[in-house]
Formats: sequence, structure tokens, C-alpha cells
Amino acid sequence: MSSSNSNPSIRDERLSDERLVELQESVRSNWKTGAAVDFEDAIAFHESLPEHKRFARVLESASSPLLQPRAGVPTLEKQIDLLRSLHEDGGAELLPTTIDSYTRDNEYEKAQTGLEETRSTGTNELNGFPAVNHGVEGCRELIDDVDAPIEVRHGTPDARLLASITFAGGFQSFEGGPISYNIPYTSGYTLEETIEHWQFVDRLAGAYTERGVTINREPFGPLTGTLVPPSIAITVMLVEGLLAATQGVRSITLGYGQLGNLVQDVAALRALRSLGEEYLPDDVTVTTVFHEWMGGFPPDESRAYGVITLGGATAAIAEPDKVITKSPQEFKGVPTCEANVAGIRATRQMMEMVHEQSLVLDGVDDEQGLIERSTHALMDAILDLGDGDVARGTVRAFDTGALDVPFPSSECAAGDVLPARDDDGRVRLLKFGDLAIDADSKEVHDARLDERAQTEGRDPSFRLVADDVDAITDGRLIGRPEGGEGDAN
Amino acid sequence: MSSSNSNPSIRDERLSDERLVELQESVRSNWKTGAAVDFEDAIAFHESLPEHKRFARVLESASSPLLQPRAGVPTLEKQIDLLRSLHEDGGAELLPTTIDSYTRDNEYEKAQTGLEETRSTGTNELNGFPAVNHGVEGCRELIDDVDAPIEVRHGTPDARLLASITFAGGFQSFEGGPISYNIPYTSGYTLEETIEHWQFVDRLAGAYTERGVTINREPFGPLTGTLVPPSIAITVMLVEGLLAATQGVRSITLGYGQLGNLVQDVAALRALRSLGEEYLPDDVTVTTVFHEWMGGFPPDESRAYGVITLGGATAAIAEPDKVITKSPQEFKGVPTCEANVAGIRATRQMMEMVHEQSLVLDGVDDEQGLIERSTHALMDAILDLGDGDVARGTVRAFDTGALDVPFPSSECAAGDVLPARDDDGRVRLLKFGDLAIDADSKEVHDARLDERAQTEGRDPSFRLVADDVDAITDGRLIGRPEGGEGDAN
Amino acid sequence: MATIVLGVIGSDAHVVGITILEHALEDAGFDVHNLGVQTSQSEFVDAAAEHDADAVLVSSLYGHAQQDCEGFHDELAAAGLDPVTYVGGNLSVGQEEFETVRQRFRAMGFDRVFEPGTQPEVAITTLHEDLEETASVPEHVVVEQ
Amino acid sequence: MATIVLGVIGSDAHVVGITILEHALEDAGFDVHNLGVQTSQSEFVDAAAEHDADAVLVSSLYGHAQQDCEGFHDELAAAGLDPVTYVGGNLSVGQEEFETVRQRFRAMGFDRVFEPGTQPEVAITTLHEDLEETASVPEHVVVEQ
Ligand code: B12
Ligand code: B12
Repeated sequence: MSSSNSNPSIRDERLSDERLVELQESVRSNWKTGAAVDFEDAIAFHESLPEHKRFARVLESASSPLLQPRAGVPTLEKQIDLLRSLHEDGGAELLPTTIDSYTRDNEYEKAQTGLEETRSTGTNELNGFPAVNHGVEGCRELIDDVDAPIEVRHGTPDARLLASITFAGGFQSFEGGPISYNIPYTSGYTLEETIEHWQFVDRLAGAYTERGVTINREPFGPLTGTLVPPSIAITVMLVEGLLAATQGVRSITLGYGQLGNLVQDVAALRALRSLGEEYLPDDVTVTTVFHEWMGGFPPDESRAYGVITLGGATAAIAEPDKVITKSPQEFKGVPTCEANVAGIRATRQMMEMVHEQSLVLDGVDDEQGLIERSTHALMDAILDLGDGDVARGTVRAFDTGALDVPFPSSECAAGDVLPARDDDGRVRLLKFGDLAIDADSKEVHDARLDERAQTEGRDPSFRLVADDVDAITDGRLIGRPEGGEGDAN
Repeated sequence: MSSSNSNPSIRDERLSDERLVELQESVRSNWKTGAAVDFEDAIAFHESLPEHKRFARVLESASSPLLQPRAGVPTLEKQIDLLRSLHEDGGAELLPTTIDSYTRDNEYEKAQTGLEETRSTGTNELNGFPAVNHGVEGCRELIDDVDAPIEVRHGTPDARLLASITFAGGFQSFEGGPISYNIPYTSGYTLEETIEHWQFVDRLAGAYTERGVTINREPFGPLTGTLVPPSIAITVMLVEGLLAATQGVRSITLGYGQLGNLVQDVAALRALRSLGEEYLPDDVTVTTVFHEWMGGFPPDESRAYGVITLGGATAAIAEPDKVITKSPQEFKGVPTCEANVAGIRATRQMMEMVHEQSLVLDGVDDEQGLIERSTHALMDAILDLGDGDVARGTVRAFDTGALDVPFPSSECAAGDVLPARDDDGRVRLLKFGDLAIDADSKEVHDARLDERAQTEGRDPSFRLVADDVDAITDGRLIGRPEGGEGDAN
Repeated sequence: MATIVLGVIGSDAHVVGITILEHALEDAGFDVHNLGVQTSQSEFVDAAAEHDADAVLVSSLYGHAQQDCEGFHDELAAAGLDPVTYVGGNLSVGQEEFETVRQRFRAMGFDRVFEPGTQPEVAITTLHEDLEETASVPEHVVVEQ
Repeated sequence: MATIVLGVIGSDAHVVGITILEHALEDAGFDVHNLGVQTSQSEFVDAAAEHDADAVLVSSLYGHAQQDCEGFHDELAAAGLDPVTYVGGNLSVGQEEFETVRQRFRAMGFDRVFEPGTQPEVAITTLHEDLEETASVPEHVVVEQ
């Protein structure tokens, strides 16, 4: 059961100028570096940046998918080196700065300790870059010293101070959103709280945007990274896109994480783009990002390359605007710079080779139709439940289970949906809970999973789900029981 | 101009029993280890082998593509370790023993020196395993100590002694053929000579086969590994298959090397199988093998993985019976065992993930039709030129240029055909020389290359061919001029 | 049947692993109390006391396990508890050798330290082994999983 | 324009590289004599003498370059020849560091040693450099390609 009440006061309304200033004042006092945040000074800094460091401009004007890895280390010097190397050796056109877990928890004191320990011991005691502790000046040094646009990537439910400091520090792209950085990333916040927090972040991005400094916002598409059916992921993207647009965001990158079935992934990326165009206001520039497989990786680097390059092939066919690459060391821990470079280069090789070919796959249109129909049903339910207000509707939808996510960390989502792969490896739902997708779509899911149950001669159960979760780690796509692969292919 | 005369005496006829014995006697005297060859004793040894070491049986009964790397080191002990590791760590179902270059030249004395130097210095002074020098006993030790079927892979124009010793030594599969191990591998033999040599090898394999010990034979499909159009490669496969069948070979694996365009590669593998069934006698079991990219590799391992895994994806769709894997160290030199294992594992991961999916690609049937039509034209020309005799016809076809191979090492082929990629990355012919493919097929090649010339705004020339040869090394599929990619995709 | 307390420590939110573990342990017949993600040391200790847990299984994926587990065994001792303790997941930041990591967590008091990707079956087998006789720390265990 | 003799030494049959080199050198205006693959030392020496070559370019891909090139410069000297000599390709078996390989072939008398994947343009540039003054071995070359 969800902990939020079902009569939420939250509304999808633009925060007033006064409220923005008021909130900014209170937020900046949360850690000492907040004092350095000054909007006018920040605008001036952004205006001083060359064209090729303007995130939205670079992303939106690209003619083929740009590559961006994930990467963050505690110290400024090492972060600069790391990003330079990813750009120069890896050829990443867009760069990341991944934030450490303490900062995500707003535990700046602990982050400070970790940063200082790292400086004294030389080994990384944080799993990312503590941008709040580095402050506005630290961020600007990073922006100045690295020759490509950089995005803040994190997982912070309450990212208000992080946004204030990194925007002032010159970053022009910011990942996350009230659902996508709540449900997979924390158990400590209600959706109302995170929607409120992200309204501030988006409103702040909107304020910069109004002044001609476009801040790109990127809802986190993969959610829990674990067999999330496309319609659920896309619905969350649309909701977060709508909420951001209300606050004045004009550059929105909707995301989706590789599931591993080529047809389904291509269909989902196309649906993401077309639904994004359909639902988001005309004055928003919609781009899309494809994340290479976000679930559990194979333990060895060689097999990890197989997963990564399948992502590259998918991207070459679907042509999203951006691809977030994985490294071959994903299984074990935060990757070395070399491994990150290797992930980018392997992806690029595959993409370049496949991109030249006009590949037309059977069944993409049907699958896209299914995804769009289910997503429409979910969006309808949300808007209904909210009496036309997407913020209220979202809270109620999660409360009632009309919207749900598999394997949520947070209790905001019922967690009653259970995904499983069908005989073709496409992700379907085994259990719908109270999910508000249409009956036709449900029939498709049921029929496809029945096929699989027959192929394998076993009843669908949690065991099957667990097998599917492990499958790619184990070197396969579908978690077939030993020796029971059937001959349906 | 070819050095062979155009009125060849060679005929596609089965060598008599007497001739076989006579040749065997003379061949075995070429190096001291030949003395140990004894047919009856060899049959007994083969019969003592367990089922899972019988090459043809394992290959022909497999339900999905088997993986086989390339690998050979000079000493027996290290070769045993290497193969065990490829089998156990890499999961290769079929194993190789790649022979060193001196043995390929029948320079057993030099191979002996290299072997002895390797033993004393500990560093590998040969680029493969000198099976003749190891002799029948050495080979049997290898077969006994390794728990999977092993093939002899080499590149030897005159492999008569090598075959005699390795067959007696327990190997049940032998790569090569009179054209495929002549034209790309040497400049020192006429086709008549190599056909004669391989008639002996095939006849010997046939003699074992008659006694119930099936020796699998595998013509080398990739030829020069460098942009060989499918119809040319397949024609050579059919010719070598026919010649082998005449001598009594009953298990033939026809090969094809990845070109990088998915549609063309899938079409070619399907054409290879169907033409193999069409041309080869009914009592021959035809299987197919797909070689991962045989041309120049990217220098860095990460990008090499992109090339290798695209091969894996292709294999998963086309489902040949066997896949020969490459290692990520291909560019630089003979790979370490670990790199070889990595190549197998990356391939496997991609294959397993893609194999579960039913992927139907547009255009495969058309491309297959084109390949089959061109191949029929080439086969017709050969049989015409030989007055129905494929051996004589082949010699004459190469003499006249009716059959030709791009970038031949040998003067037996005119080398007047020049390949280039079309706008979609499929390999076409820019120059046909006197190649006997039909006018319709030529029109397709011309039209497709015109498209590309237009996209790039440059006239087709050797420069374009050279750019295409380098393209994959440079991280692309098509050798576009800088900044001239056009927007045809 | 033995009682097990299970959770993800610190501010780590990786939930998939413990969800799978929970199901597997329940299927194996254990009485499982899954505290979920982002569980503090004291929540672990309280739950262990409340349910009189035979074993406490701590999961940590995100790399901050060491900081999060510091002093955990003192807390348990202070509460008068001595359950079998396991820790598993991706226990350090980066690509450190697992053996080094294991030593470190062993020194912190964990009875067993599991490497990334440990299958539930392994946990079940060792739980059976370790909880066979008494619920106290088995001194005889030599072969680490 | 300078005269160049080009070939693949020993029993190596890798022909693609020299075919590309031949075209590129010809386009750059050199007088090129391509001896093809599987060229013996004496074939190189004879051709160099016959055409009065300014430079001899030896290619080797298959890993036996060292054995194949042993004594090559003695043969040249014995024939009274002293052309600029280059060697390039995959010069050793396995994954040896290129710097070690370079040292070895320099010691054998080659003026320049080129690593795998060297572009024809590089060869052309250095040929221009090395053949600029006289056709003798340039002592001033410091930066190796
Ligand atoms: C999916 C995933 C996510 C999802 C998690 C969704 C969710 N809510 O669960 C998302 C995308 C949200 C995410 C976020 C983050 N992640 Co994450 N994530 C992964 C990933 C890819 C798979 C984890 C997984 O679900 N595996 C499948 C399950 C079934 O396996 P498992 O968790 O390993 O558990 C099994 C066993 O290990 C064992 N087990 C686990 N614990 C225990 C305990 C005991 C006692 C025993 C016996 C057994 C046991 O049993 C389980 C069942 O078989 C891993 C890398 C990988 N493994 O491939 C990274 C990884 C764990 N994440 C990592 C990081 C850094 C993060 C972030 C901090 C940063 C970021 N990238 O945004 C955030 C942290 C957020 C937070 N507050 O915790 C790192 C950790 C690095 C390190 N330790 O050095 C990893 C290793 C990726 C990497 N290489 O950088 N992540
Ligand atoms: C295609 C190929 C083949 C084809 C060759 C077809 C043919 N007749 O040409 C086939 C399949 C027949 C083949 C056979 C063999 N090959 Co082979 N082959 C390759 C491969 C994949 C590409 C070579 C190529 O064509 N590259 C493209 C051209 C354009 O580049 P290039 O040759 O490097 O040449 C350029 C530059 O290097 C430079 N250059 C070259 N020489 C020189 C010299 C000078 C002076 C200068 C300035 C520049 C220069 O200019 C060229 C133009 O840009 C390479 C690995 C790789 N590079 O990816 C292996 C490779 C060269 N082969 C190898 C081996 C071992 C063999 C075999 C012995 C064993 C086998 N696998 O069967 C046989 C040898 C047969 C024989 N007698 O020679 C090894 C060599 C190992 C080593 N040195 O340690 C390699 C490196 C593969 C590997 N990693 O194991 N091979």
C-alpha cells in the first residue's frame, strides 16, 4: 500500500516568480556552498560559454545519435581528466557528471567527509562527483576545462540544491524527475513531495530558459532498469515531460532503456518520439535518449560487450538523438576510465557499421501500435483520475495502481505488476495488478506469455520472472529452464 | 595473365585405389614423420574415439550454430593447454589447430628449427602448430588430451603430407581446397597442381569415410577475406565441394566470410546452403560455416568487439551450422588465449540474445535471388568451359577470367575484378573483368554503385576501393570520403 | 525453521536482488523478514531482536557498504544479539579484487562475504550449513563461498 | 622521380596491403616495381639492382618477418647496393610491444620500421623526406614514424 494520501493537494501549475525566489532562498541555505548561487551572475557565465558547450544546441542539431557515457569521481581534478579522456579517447560528444550517493540523499556532510578522505587516501571513497560540495566555482572550473557539453546525472529525489548549484555552475542539462528519480531510487519520499521538489527544479530551468539559456531536462527513462514494459516507461516520460513543460522547460529528452529485443526496442523508441510529440506542447523541443541495457550485466567483460553492442545496433536502427553507453565492467563496480572509453568505442563501431544499412524489420509497426495503445490507456487513466490535472492524476494513479512499476524501491508504487519475456524475448506483463491498460493490450500480453509457458512446459510464476531477471547475466535473453528451450524459434 | 595452360589435362575423376596407395607412399617420404602413417592403425585409432570427438557427427547433429576459434601454437603442451582453455573457458564446441606458415610451405626443416627454438627460448617462433613435425603420435596425444572435436586449419597448397599425418593422427576435419588454399595463400602453384594435390587429400578423406570414419572437409570460404562478392565465394565453394565429393568425401562444410551488411550476409548464407544442396550429390551432407569478418580489423580491442559481435548477430539470424570467431586482438598479431576466449564469449552472448528473436529483414529474398542468379551464371560458365568437367572448367574459367577473385595472391586468377560497397554497404563489383556473371546481375551492380557515386559526388576509382578496404579498420562500413556521407540513409 | 532478517543497508535503493533473495529463501522454507531498501543499522538490529533472527543478511550494491556497515556488529552486540551475519552485493566502489574486499568485511565481523552475482542457492546452502547446529557463529567453516 | 622496389617477403601471401601501397605510391609519382607476395631476399636484391632502386620497401604480415629478413642487408651490401630500406606490417608473432619490435628491425639495418596499419600517406611523406637529398641513408632522421 502506498503511503501517500489519495486526495493530493499537488497541482500541475507553474510556480510563481515569487515562489521561485522564496524557494531558492530556503534551498540555498541547506549547505554552505549555496550562498554562492547568484542568478544574474549565472546567466552571464552561461552566456560566456561557446556554442559547442551548449547542451541543447549540440543535442538538437545533431544529424546522428550522439554518445554519452556515465561517469563521476569525487575530486575535481580527476573528474576533469576523466571527462577529457572520455571526450578525446572515447569520442563521446556529450559528457556526464554522475553525482555520488550521499549527495543524492542530501547528506552533504557525509559527502564532504568522503571527498576529504578521497583527497587524503587517493582512493575513491564516493561513488560519484559531489557537485554541491564542489560548489559553483568548482562546477565552473569543470565546465571551463572540458570541451564538450556536460549533463548532471544523479538519482536525487530532492535535487533542488543540486540543481541550483549546478545550473549556476554552468551545467545545461539535468537528468531526473519526480517519478523516475523517486520510485527506482529511494524509499523515503511520497510522490507529492518529489513532484513539488521537481517543480522547483523545472521552474528554475524554465527561468534560465526564459533568459535565453536553455537548460535541457532529461527524465530518467529506464526506471528500475529491470524489465520495465515500454508503455509504463513511456507514460512516466510523458508525465514528467508535461510537468516540466508547465514550469517553462523547452528542451526535453525522453528516455528509454534497452530491453534486448530489437523489434520491441525499435518500436518503443519510435513510440516514445511520436507520443512525445503528441503529448508535449508545441513549443517544447522533444529529443529521445536510448540507454544501453540497464539491468544486471554478465560478469565478464567479453560477454558484456555482446550486450552493449546489441544496444549499439538497436540505436543505429532506431536513431534516437542520444545513446547512453555502458561499460564492459558494469557488473562489478564503477568502471575505470578505460573501460568507459571501450564501451563508447564498441558502441560506435557497431552503430557506424549498422547505420549505413537500411534495415527494415518485420513487426515494428505492430509492436509500436501496441505500445501506443497501452500508453494512451495509461495516460487517459491518469488524466481522468486527476480531473485533467496530470500531477494530481499521477499521484492518484500510483495510489490506485492504475500506474505501477515493476520492482519499485519506493512504496509509492504498488509494485503489483510483474514482467516476463515472451517466447520472442519481448517484455510483457505476467501480472497486471490494477494497471490501467486496455483489455486488448492485456490480451496480447496474456496470449504471448501463454505461448512461452507452452514452449517451456511450465506455469508462469515468480521463478520465471527471476529467471528472466538473471537471463542476460547468464548469457541469454530469456530465462528458459535448463534444457527446456523448446523449438519455437 | 595466368601461368597455367588453357588446355589442362586435369579431370574431375576419382583416383583409383592403386593411385591412392602409390601417392601415399611417395608423399610420406617427404619428411621423416611420414613413416609412421599406417592406414589400418589409423582406422583403429579413430574407432577408439568417443562419439563426442567425432567431428562430423557433432557438427551435423547440432541444433544451433557451434562456435570455433582459430588457434595454433608451436609446442604440443601449449597447444593442449590452449585448446582446453578455448573449450572450457571459451565454451567453443569445435576446436582448431592452426598450422604454422613453414609447414604450409612444406618447409618442414624450417618448421623444425622454429619448433626447437620455441622449446629452448620459450617464445613462439612459429605462427602455428607444426603438425607434420609433431607427427602421428604428437597429433594423437593432442586428440586424446582434448575433449572436443578438432579441425586442421592451415592454408597449405600442397597439404598431402599434412593430411596423411593429421588423419592418421586422429583429426576428423580438414580445411582447405585447391582454389581456396591456392589463390589467397600462395603465388607458387598453378591450379592444376593444387587440384591434383587436393584430389589426393579428398581421396584419402574418402578412403577413411568408406571405412566408417567420416572426415569432414571444409573449403575455405572467405578466400582473400577482402570484399569478395558472395557469388564468387559461393562458386568456389561449390566447385571444391564437387571435387571433394567425386573423391568420396561425404561431409562437406561450405564457408562464407562476413561482409558486414546484415541483409547481404544473411542472403549469402542462405544461398550458400541452398546452392550447396542443389549442386552437391545427395549422399553428401552439406553444412555451412560463417567466418566473422576476415578483412582488416580496427586496431583497438573495443572496436574490434563491434565487428565481432555484428558477426554474432548475423549468425544468429542466418543460422549457419558453425561460426568461426575472431578475437579482439586480430589487428595486431596472433591473439593470446584470453583474447580468443573473449572473442568466443562476446559472439556467444550476442548470438544467444538475438537467436531467441524471430527477426525478419526486408530484402533478404531479393538479395538471395541476385546471388543465386550470379552463381548459376558462373557455374554454367565453368561447366561449359570444361565440357561438363568441373576440374577442367575451373582451370579454364580462371584462365579466361570467367571466374576471378579480387586481390589474389596467386597469378592463377586474373585479379581484374574490383569490389566496392554500394550505398547500403553491400559488396558489389566496380570492375567485372571477364567475369561470367549474367547481364542482369551486372546491371544491378552498376546501378547500385552509381547510386553511391552520386551520394558521394565522386567517380568510382581505385581510391574508392582502397577506402572501402580500410573502412572497417577506420570504424565504418563504407569508405566514404571525409564529410561526404550524403544523406541517402 | 530458521528466521532471517534481510535488507539493503544505508541509502542504497537496489531492490531487485533482495526481492529475488526473499522469494528464494521463502521457497526454501525460511521465515524471512525483508526490511527493503535504505535500511539503517538500527532498523536491522531492531528487526533482528524483534524476530529473534538466526541470521541477518545485509545487501549492498551501490559501493558505500563499508561506510554503511561500520560498527554494525557493535550495535548487534550492544543489543545482546549474536546472529549469523552475511553481507553480499557489490561491496566496494570500483574494480577492486574481491579477495581484498572479503578480508575487509570479514575483519568487520561478517561471518560470510558474498561476491557480486551470488546465486540465492549458494546463500541457502550456506545458511543450512551455518544454522545446522546452533544459531551461533560456526567456527568450523573454512571454505568460503 | 625516385624508384621504389616493393614486395612481401618470405612465404607471406598477404597481398592487399602492398596492392594499396603500390597504387598510392604510383599516384604520388614514384616509379614503383611491385614484386608481389612471396618474394625471396634475392629477388628483392636483383630487382633493386636492376632498377637502381632508391628505396626498397619490405612488407611482412604473417609473423615470420624476422626469420625472413635475417641477413637481408648483408645481401644488399654484397650486391653493392645501399638503398633506403623500410619494413612494415605485422612484424612479429603475437602481441609484442611495437617499440621492442622496432628496435629489433632497426638493429637488423632497416632505416625505418612501420607499425601495423601505417597509412600509405605516412610512407610517402617519409620517402620524400629520406630521398630528398641523396639516395643514401639519411643520418639526420630522428623522428621515427
Ligand atoms: C539495475 C541497477 C540499478 C537500478 C536499480 C533499480 C532498483 N531500484 O533496484 C538503478 C538504475 C536505479 C540504479 C541506480 C544506481 N546504481 Co545501480 N545498478 C544496477 C545494475 C545494472 C543491476 C543490479 C541488479 O538489479 N542486478 C540483478 C540482481 C538480481 O542481482 P544483484 O542485485 O546482484 O543481487 C543478487 C546477488 O548479488 C545476491 N545478493 C545481493 N545482495 C546479497 C546479500 C547477501 C547476504 C547474499 C547472500 C546475496 C546477495 O543475490 C541476488 C539474487 O541473485 C548493477 C550492475 C550489474 N550488476 O550489472 C548496477 C550497480 C550496482 N549500480 C551502481 C551504482 C553506482 C548506482 C548508482 C549509485 C549510480 C547511478 N548509476 O545512478 C545508483 C544508486 C541509487 C541508490 N540510491 O541506490 C554500481 C555500483 C558500483 C560499485 N559498487 O562500485 C553498479 C555495480 C553499476 C556500475 N558498474 O557502476 N542501479
Ligand atoms: C586479410 C588477412 C588474411 C587473408 C589474406 C588474403 C591475401 N592474400 O591478402 C588470408 C585469410 C588469406 C590470411 C592468411 C593468413 N594470415 Co592473415 N590476416 C588478414 C588480416 C585480417 C588483414 C590484412 C589486410 O589485408 N589488411 C588490409 C591492408 C590494407 O592493410 P595491411 O596489410 O596492414 O597493409 C597496410 C599497412 O600495414 C601498410 N604496410 C604494409 N606493409 C608495409 C610495408 C611498409 C614498408 C610500409 C611503409 C607500409 C606497409 O600499408 C598498407 C596499406 O595501408 C590481418 C589482420 C588485420 N590487420 O586485421 C591478418 C593477419 C595479418 N594474418 C595473420 C596470419 C597469422 C595469417 C596466416 C599465417 C594464418 C591464418 N590465419 O591462416 C595466413 C598466412 C598465409 C600466408 N602464406 O601468408 C596474422 C599475423 C600474425 C602475426 N604477425 O603475429 C594477422 C595479424 C591476424 C592475426 N591477428 O592473427 N590473412
